[in-house]
Amino acid sequence: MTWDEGLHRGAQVVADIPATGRELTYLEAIRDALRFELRRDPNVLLMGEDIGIYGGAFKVTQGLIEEFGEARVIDTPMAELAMIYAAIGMSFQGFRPVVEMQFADFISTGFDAIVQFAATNHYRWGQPVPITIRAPGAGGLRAGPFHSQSNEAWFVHTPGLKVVAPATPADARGLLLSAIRDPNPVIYYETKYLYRSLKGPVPEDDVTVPIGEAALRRAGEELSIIAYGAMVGEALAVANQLDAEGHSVEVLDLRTLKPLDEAAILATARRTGKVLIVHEANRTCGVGAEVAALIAAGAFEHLDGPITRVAGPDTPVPYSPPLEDAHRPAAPAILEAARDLLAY
Amino acid sequence: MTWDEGLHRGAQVVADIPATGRELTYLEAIRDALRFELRRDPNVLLMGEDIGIYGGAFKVTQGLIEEFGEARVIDTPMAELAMIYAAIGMSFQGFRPVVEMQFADFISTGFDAIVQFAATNHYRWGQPVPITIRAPGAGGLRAGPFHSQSNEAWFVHTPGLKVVAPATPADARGLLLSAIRDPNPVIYYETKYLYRSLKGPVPEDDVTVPIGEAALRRAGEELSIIAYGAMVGEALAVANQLDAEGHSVEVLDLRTLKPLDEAAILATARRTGKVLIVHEANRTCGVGAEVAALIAAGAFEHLDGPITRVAGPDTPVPYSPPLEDAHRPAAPAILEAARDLLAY
Amino acid sequence: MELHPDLLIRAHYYMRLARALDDRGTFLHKQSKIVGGYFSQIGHEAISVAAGLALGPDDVAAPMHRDLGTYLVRGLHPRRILAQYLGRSTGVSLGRDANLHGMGDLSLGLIGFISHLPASTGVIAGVAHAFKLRGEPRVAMCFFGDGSASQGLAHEALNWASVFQLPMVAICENNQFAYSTPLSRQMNIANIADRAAAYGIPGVIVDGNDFCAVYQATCAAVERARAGGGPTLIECKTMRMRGHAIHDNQAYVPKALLEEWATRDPLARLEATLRARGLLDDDALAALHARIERELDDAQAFAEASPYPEPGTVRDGVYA
Amino acid sequence: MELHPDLLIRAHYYMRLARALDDRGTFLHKQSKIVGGYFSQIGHEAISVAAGLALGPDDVAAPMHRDLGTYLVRGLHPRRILAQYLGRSTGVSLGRDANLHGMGDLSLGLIGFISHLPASTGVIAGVAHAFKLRGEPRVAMCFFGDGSASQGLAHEALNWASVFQLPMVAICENNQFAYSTPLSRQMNIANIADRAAAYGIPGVIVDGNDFCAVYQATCAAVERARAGGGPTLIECKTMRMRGHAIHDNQAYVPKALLEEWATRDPLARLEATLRARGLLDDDALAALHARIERELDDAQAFAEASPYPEPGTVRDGVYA
Ligand SMILES: Cc1ncc(C[n+]2csc(CCOP(=O)(O)OP(=O)(O)O)c2C)c(N)n1
Ligand SMILES: Cc1ncc(C[n+]2csc(CCOP(=O)(O)OP(=O)(O)O)c2C)c(N)n1
Ligand SMILES: [Mg+2]
Ligand SMILES: [Mg+2]
Repeated sequence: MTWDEGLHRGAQVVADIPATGRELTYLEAIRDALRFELRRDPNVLLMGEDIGIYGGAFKVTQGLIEEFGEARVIDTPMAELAMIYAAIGMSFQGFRPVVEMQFADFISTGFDAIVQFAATNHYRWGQPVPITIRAPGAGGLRAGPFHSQSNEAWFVHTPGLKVVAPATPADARGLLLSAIRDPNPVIYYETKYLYRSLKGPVPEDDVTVPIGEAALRRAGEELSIIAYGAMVGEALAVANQLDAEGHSVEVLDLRTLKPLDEAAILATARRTGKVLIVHEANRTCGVGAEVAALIAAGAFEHLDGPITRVAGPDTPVPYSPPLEDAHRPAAPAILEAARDLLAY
Repeated sequence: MTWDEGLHRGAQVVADIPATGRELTYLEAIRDALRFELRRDPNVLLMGEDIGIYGGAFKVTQGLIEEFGEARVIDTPMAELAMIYAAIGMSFQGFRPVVEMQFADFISTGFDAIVQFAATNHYRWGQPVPITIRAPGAGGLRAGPFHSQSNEAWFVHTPGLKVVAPATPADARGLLLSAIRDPNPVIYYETKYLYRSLKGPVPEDDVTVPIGEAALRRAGEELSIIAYGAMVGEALAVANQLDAEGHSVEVLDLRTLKPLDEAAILATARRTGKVLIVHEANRTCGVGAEVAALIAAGAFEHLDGPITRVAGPDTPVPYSPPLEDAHRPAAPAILEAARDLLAY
Repeated sequence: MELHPDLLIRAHYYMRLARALDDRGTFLHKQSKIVGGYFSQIGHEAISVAAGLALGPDDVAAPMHRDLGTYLVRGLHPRRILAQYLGRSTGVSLGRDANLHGMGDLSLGLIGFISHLPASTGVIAGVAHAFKLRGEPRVAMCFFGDGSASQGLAHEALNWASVFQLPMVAICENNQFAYSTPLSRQMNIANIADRAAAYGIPGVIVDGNDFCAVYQATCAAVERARAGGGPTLIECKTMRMRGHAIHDNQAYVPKALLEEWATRDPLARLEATLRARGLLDDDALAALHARIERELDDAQAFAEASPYPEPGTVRDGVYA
Repeated sequence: MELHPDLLIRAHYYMRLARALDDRGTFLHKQSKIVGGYFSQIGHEAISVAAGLALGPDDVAAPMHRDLGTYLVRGLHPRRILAQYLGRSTGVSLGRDANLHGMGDLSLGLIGFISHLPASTGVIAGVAHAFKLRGEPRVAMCFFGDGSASQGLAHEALNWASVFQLPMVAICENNQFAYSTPLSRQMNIANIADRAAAYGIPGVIVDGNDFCAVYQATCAAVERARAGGGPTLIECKTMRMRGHAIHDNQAYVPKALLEEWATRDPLARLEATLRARGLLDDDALAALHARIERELDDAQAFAEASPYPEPGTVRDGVYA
């Protein structure tokens, strides 16, 4: 799967990735970003459970403790709340900690530190909290209710945080560089499903992807599919299929979930008049709801059909393969919804 | 303020409150529900910080330890996470614990127990978790960022929970009875602002308000204002004002935030074609986003204007009076938005 | 005190069964019949079985992911366990939860496990609280690990149990690692049991690979709890003999450590005791093996013959 | 060891200032100039001032809601504090945060307080971790209460500090109540300091109303931390002399207990010491009072003359 071609942004085609010829998996791109930042800035450090000698539950940090030592790649006790608080404290002294949650699911254990302290600090006394929390999320891997969560909406709702969710190796790298350099707390949702299944061109140089900018992955006339994370690939598959059937479908990859790229969202909605929003996260009050609400307010006169969402049903993510497959939005369900909208 | 007259539900007028003549404040209605349930069901018990001898930070539980003893009105250590876990464990043995968060803001400290354990348990192994968590929320009381939060969207997004937010004394009582009897975990958002400022008729008998049913507080033709909590009163004030100006405005009180009363929401949207959603909670990914998304999908053909939200800005709730007043949606801001929509 | 022969024979059955079921799971995982994660409990059998046997039928346990023995002792049928592993609709969680998660059944006094460690400590404090409020002579037992001990909840729950003097027994399975993290990165003390003093409750250290020792310590704590004496923290020193989960070859564990602990295998030790007391010989062992293999063959056949959940049920079961 | 006269005189000034500022706040609250909550720190002056004075200029402290003394010692001007109380744009949090919350200023080595107790323990562990990583001879100090000690975070943070051997001093202000909740409902042990053993760090108990005792204990801990000796937990036994917050008449506190503690007032005790050592007489005290009143008059005038934040700025400041 290397569907990350013809990278677009907003209404225009964005600059192509420098043709270094380098292709990395999504996972390698994350590691590459971490290494790049660890080399570039002595204040960057990594913290998490089993990220050192073991290289992390998914081996994202493999090799980094060997290169940077245990003062910069810190294996921590199993204590997410203290971990995130510690990262905040370190950031007050100029460090730029990148905290790995072993799975995004465990971010709830450190919730207070994120939503109460980190999110409010700059507002309350002007001190920035430049921490990044890496949250390996989402499903499709038969990992059950506690290792498959897409809980980004908790943080998208919470002021003071930024939330990103890259869908390509290049964005995985570029957004992580931006996240680490951002003076605000950033939750970086990485999609486990893409770790090894997705490969793509990734620049070697200091190429960041700005936080807050969506990317138009495919331009079209009749329908906009708005997605993020692994669902971008599904959306593109659907768009290709519909293309083959003579339809013209646009795919907008949100990339940043907070702040949402309202301009890009409204632009695509205005352009096509029909919007299909796709995410794995539970439907109710998910990011899709906000996107729909933005469009219903800001592109009302351009709409030619109901704003439609295809999202994870409001249940935990089930383990059993037939159940998980029924739960996870994938090309068939998206296709059906897209056809309904096109026919509307 | 006793604006809770002409209680409607859905498109029809719902049964009026039995004319017992009893008027209670919102706070007294909550206490009355707790006492009613403690008397009715020996398995009901209360837990929380300072709820016993002290009667609770807001005196909601005042007098209850005297009547029911300390085995049923349990002053706990200051440990929200253990508290909610303990409630879950008690519920497994047939108790119906009602847990008081001292402020809704501290619910984040017990977050894991709610979203990971309580919310998923019935799904995972069929064992219900009949606990109620009382969360005194929202602002307007000069209480600053940590005693004014409206964080209900975290839980509205999380499958397995129910979330209610009464706006009247009668609903405060009726929904609390329903919450306690519900076999599922229910987060009961009570609005501190209304505790003593709102008085209204409250039945004495076993009159419950069903979870999942919105109430039409006022019927109208031109515009629907959808709100909950203290914003219902603001919405009604605006509706009255517009009424005086010759407009006909409908006010839907959501009452239950999860599950949302989709039918009532769509019905009002279809009826008036113009929808204004109001809540104190931060705007992005708030309950208003979900309501807007539901309408944008389900009432598209009936819409005569952009779905509009008036919500708390995406910032913590500020302390300083001029700032808090600017933050909290109130009649003037709602009126302006309503006028825009009416003129659309 | 010498333990009763019947007890030892029962214990032996369950420990063997736990190990064989563990092996069976590994086998099924290799065959890709189990997908996703799989946790081995090898090395933990004495703890999970002994603590389980120390409980009475009306007591309640919240085991964690290496306590297969406790589930078995309390009567959770291997059929339901293997069906759970295979994601079938006949599994404990009806295919909804993964591996040892969500294997709860209150009719057996078992609380289903969630990943977020150590939830068991909090929820069991609540169960014990219920027993205390009702004046019932019942005991609630939780299990948690050395890694889990670093979590705030472990502190809150033990403190809660002590403040309310609850009939709770907390078993800390110190297997020296939390995933790849050694004890030294988890704490700066020699014994987790020493934390009992932070709550004013007894702390007991026991050889977690010695069935008799664990049994006696847990029985004493259970009796104490039942008699109104409040909670006890028991630290069982043991060693995780496999990786954290099946994908993990635990290269980070010194070989010598594993070899040393291999000589203290809890099952071998119980068998030696049984033999020394004339309660086991080669024939009996072979017969036991055969019986267990039959039981597991049956369970596997049941599981494999069981249907997957219907995709159409994907929205079911969230609410009671 | 006798403390230096200059130190005692400085301490006296800050303790008096803290108390007078506290009284001024109460007064302003009664006048409805402060709206919302208001926390008194009366009884805590010895702790907050002594611990604050034990720190060096490059050290960092995370005080809690009864540590006015620490803020003052570290140089937070009463003008900014009163402006904060009054919700003015010149307050530490520019009117955004309430009363003692959010009074952070890293240029003074002060971390702003959040309600969610005991956040101070976690964030200070991180600050101490930073010092350790950089090899800087700096110390980080947090304050938390007896109620806060029941929170999981207190456990996680102390354990973290010990595992990494961080230069951290944790001051537990045991004032015997958490809101209305007495110690017996919070824990089943006599001394919170005894929990230090759960982390393998020194635990020290000190009379929290004795400035000299607190100062010496915190200095020792600070020196130890600075020298690489790791964290210390210091429990200061004291009494909260007012209600939890201004609305609370603390009817639940036995009168006798308050009366007993009134005889141990930390300020009166320090003054007695000063007099005994010839460092204070009635004239000097009167002069000090007058000076402090002038300072507070100035601060109040500043605060009252300060503008409220502009409503139009309501969306500002969330992001850096
Ligand atoms: C709150 C939380 N954080 C992280 C994890 C991921 N995780 C699963 S098991 C484990 C190690 C647990 O160690 P321990 O408590 O010692 O139990 P053991 O696996 O050794 O039996 C970790 C880190 C988790 N389950 N829960
Ligand atoms: C996590 C959390 N829960 C509840 C509260 C509400 N609350 C504010 S102060 C307080 C009591 C704190 O007691 P203690 O730690 O002893 O400090 P003290 O007020 O006695 O100085 C409580 C319960 C809070 N601030 N944080
Ligand atoms: Mg372990
Ligand atoms: Mg206290």
